[in-house]
Amino acid sequence: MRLWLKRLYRLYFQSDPFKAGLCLLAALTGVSILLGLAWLLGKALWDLGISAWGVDFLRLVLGALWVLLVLFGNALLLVWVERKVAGHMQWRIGPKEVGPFGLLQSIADAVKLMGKELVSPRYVDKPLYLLAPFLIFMPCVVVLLVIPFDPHLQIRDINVGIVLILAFSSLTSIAVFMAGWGSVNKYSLLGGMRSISQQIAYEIPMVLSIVPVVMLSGSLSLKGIVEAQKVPYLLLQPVAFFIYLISAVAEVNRTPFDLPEAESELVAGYHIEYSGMRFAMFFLAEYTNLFIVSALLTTFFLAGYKGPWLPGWAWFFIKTYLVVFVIMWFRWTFPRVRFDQLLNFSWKFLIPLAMLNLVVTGGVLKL
Amino acid sequence: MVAEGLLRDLDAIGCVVEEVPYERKGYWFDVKAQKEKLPELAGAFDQHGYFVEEVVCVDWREELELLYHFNHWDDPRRFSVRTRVKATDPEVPSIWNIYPGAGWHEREIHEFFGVKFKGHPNLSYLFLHPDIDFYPLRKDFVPVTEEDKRVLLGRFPEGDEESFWLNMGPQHPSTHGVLRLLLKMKGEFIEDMEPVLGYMHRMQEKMAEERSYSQYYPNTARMDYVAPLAFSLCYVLALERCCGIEVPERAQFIRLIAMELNRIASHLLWLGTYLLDLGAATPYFFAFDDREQILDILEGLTGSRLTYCYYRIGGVYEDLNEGFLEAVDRFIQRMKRRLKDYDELVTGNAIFLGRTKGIGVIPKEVARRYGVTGPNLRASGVAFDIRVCEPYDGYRFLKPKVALREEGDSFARYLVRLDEIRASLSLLEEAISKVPEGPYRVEKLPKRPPVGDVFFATEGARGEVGVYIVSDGSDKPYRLKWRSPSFSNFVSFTEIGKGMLIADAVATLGSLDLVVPEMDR
Amino acid sequence: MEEGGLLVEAVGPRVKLGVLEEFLNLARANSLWPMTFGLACCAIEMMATVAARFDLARFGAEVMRPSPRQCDFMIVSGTITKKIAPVVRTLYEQMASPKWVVAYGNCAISGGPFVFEGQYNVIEGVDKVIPVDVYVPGCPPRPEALLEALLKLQEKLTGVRRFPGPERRW
Amino acid sequence: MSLVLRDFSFVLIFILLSFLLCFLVFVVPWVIAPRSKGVKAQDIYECGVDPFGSAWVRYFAPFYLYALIFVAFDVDVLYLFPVALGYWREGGSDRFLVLLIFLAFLVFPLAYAWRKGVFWWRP
Repeated sequence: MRLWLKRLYRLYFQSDPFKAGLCLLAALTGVSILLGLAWLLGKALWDLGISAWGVDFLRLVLGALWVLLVLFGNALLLVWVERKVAGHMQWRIGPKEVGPFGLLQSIADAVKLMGKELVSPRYVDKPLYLLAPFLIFMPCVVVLLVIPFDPHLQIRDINVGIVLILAFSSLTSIAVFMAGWGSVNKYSLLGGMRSISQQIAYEIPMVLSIVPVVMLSGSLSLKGIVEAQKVPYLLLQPVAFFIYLISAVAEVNRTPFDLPEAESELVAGYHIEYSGMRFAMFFLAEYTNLFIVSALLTTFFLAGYKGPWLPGWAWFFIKTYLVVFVIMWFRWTFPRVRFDQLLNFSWKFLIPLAMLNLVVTGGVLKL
Repeated sequence: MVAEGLLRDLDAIGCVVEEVPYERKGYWFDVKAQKEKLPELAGAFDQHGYFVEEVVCVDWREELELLYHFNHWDDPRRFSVRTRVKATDPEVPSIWNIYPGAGWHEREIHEFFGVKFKGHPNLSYLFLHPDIDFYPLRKDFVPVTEEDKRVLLGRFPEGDEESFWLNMGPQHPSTHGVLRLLLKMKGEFIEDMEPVLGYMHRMQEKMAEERSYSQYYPNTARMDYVAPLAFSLCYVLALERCCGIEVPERAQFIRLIAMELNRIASHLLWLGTYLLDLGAATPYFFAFDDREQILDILEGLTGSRLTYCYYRIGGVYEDLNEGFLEAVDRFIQRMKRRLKDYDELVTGNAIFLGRTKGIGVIPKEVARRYGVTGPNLRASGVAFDIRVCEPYDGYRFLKPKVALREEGDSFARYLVRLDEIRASLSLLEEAISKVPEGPYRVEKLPKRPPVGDVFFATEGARGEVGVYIVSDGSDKPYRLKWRSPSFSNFVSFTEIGKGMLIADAVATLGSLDLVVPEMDR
Repeated sequence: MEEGGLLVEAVGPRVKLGVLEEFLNLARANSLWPMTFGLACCAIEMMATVAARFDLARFGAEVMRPSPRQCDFMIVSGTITKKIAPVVRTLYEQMASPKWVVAYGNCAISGGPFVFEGQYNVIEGVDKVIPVDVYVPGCPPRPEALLEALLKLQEKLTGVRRFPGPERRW
Repeated sequence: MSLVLRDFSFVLIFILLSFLLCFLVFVVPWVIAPRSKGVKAQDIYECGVDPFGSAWVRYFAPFYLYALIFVAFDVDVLYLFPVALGYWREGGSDRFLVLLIFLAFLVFPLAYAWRKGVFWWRP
């Protein structure tokens, strides 16, 4: 163990990109071999003809593993990508010294946060304060359940997938508000208030921009929507696409809509009193939500996993991370909007526009 | 001219007005008045459109002398109004209801000298820590009386049912240092505010009295550390004016070049941090990268990156180094290209416009009453620039173009600063082509300045930097008072900031370009 | 632990394993998040260190957290006056441990150029208020000095220096 | 057991899973993280100074107005899904009328709120 640590030291400090690359490659190979074995096992069991319950159980176990992989893998990757993207947009390099190309940076962050004290201030409302990180994390896990990563890689194709996603993702705003209110801090209170108004304001245009998609595809299941897309709906519904994109950025609280945590106004907003892993949960949820809204955008408008030559999941991830990159690009380019501008932009512009779009779509389809 | 009309009025009030040599004193008229006549006098100045530059108190042991410096935008001939009060029971009528800006200076004087201003609504602690139980700038040890302590501890903020008090600062990302604002919030709106300064009060004025003129000099750079050369220049020029030293032309040009470079660096830093306040991170990195180019040039010239100690009484420390002028020229060409980038990235951005246009408007009248100067004033449509109104040093040979906007909002302040960068660039271009040959400093300097007082004002990156020095003929200043532009600019925010959204307050506060240690001194 | 007459308590973890601690320290060293807290002149150099030319991000330390709960070390970048001292102390106490302090600049070390006979407002050194881990002299120190301070802090944590020091230069 | 129940048993299990995971993640720092004590360590953070009064205050009205119109809206918007589901393939052009009626229900509260000045912020 000590020896292994010594090796890790050397890897960190006398960073040898080649060796580290080899290590990474080995790790990736290991993971893919494991996944392949699991798939083989599943296939064998399927061939043996196990009962539907057995299949479901297997699905559940593998699904849980997959969700964990996506959750943590994505967060670790996105933290690194964001810092790198930000760095390169700002004429600097970004994380570089920790591991090859700074790849181990997010792992170092995660481990560090693990070993950080959990401060719970004296006057907080304990139940709300403690429950908020749980609640913010929960929707992320559940929503991943219905996302079709590949024709064969969807944990459960629930036939009301969209409704499920909408229901659970609005839980985020409740969690944020709980955090803001429970912290008994004025800044976090302002953050929580902002968050809840913002999320409800942008949920409506979001829903209204999905309705045309449902109209076109005639399905509420995400897989059904992807299957129904002969051409990406981006071409048929460009307005809905942009409304969804804007609302998505607002839903995940990112610049230019990062008002609940607006650093220069509210210091850190709703998570101001959270430290260590509790704060990390908000962080994790932010990046997972970023992934989820991008994945949904891909599913609804960019034909999900469909694409030539490459396998489905590859297309899915390429498209999703492209959207993620665009959202990051927004973040490092735009200033923050003001709060009343943000709300009024939704109520006075996006919602009427979405309605108009809906009417036009309905009219074109029927008349 | 305005001054003549005023002089007639002053005669009518019954004050003794004496015309003094501007070249030696830094002001034109010396007005002696009884303290009872102060409000009437201030009213006369107000009628003629004067603004208060600063209020100074000098302790003459038996008596305290209060000095009000008035100046006019269109007729920049400075009036110095003096009144004397007994040191044992110093009480003067306050002029805060005529000049609210002066009211803030009065608060400062009350804390440091114990002068009571009759009729002032709030004389509580602004700069000092409550533990300091004497008046620090008095020559003798004078403890704070019980009664005065009560006044100083003053008001304790109380919220009502609808509103709450929120501390913004001292540790807050957008107060740029350790400024503290107590905001009375009603939801997202600011109902009232109570600033608390003095977290960076570093006793600059007390220190000046303890150290000799040259020992104190390096600390001038540590006040406004973003554009330190303005303060250094002001100090140096004030002493030169006092001693009547004529500086070689080459030194004047070198000073001008360094000063303008520093001004650009300061505006760039402001640009970066302002956009950061508005939530855009990237311009910060761009602006800092350009600023580094300037720092490289200035480092070659002065030897340090930030707190320069380059100007000397009677010239500069070192002659221009090799390749300096070429480097400046390269920088000018580069910066011209970069300004286009900023225009593309920031100026046309719809969100940026939405955040700044029409936000934090400083009307001319408010600017006058609070003594706002610098780019903030020029954004309100007043072409008042010390470099042009009272040309000093190299600015006697080269006139900068005054950037001017009428709107007075945050966006106008942004545009004025960008225009000032442009103006400075063209000024630099002209200057580097005209640097004359010759000595870069005076060889023989007088040992100590003569008895008397002197005022000098320069145009810093934030506004009018002024220094008032009273010399008693020794090697230490008897009294030294800084006029800090940030302080006057900031106090105007206490008026325009009321009723704002907190986000607008951040946008306005950022656009005022405050440097806290300069306010606190 | 008694520090400069002021009580600062640090309690170790409930379970402490040597290897685990080393591993954690390794991670901590590589993800030191500073607090957004500028005091005076040195804060400008601190900002310059984060900016493009010096790029603190290379060591994973560019995540400036304004809330003390979420950051790992505090850069005291300026003079400590009587008025700001309790604030600095409160912020330090409110940081989640493990936490470190870098005294950046002469003012934070000893009061710097603002100490003179009869001074009434400057506290001569931040270590009279909170414990300090790394001192960086200079008025103001250059950005490179802050990078060096970061490396020193890492060295303090891991016992290994990232770059060869002057004695090991090849 | 019906398909719906089986679907949602997945959801339930995932919820439990997420809670478990969160819990685990919070236990680890409790065990291995050092702790600090101080006079003000447990106090509410407000820029490093003592806060005035509690943060639980009566908050100002515009936020609640937004919340109210949202309630009016959200329920209605969700009913759009059934309308949209079979919109294209089934039924005649009278479906368009249904859609319009639904949207009218949405437009009225918005127009009313707009007219009443809910979207106009003032102190």
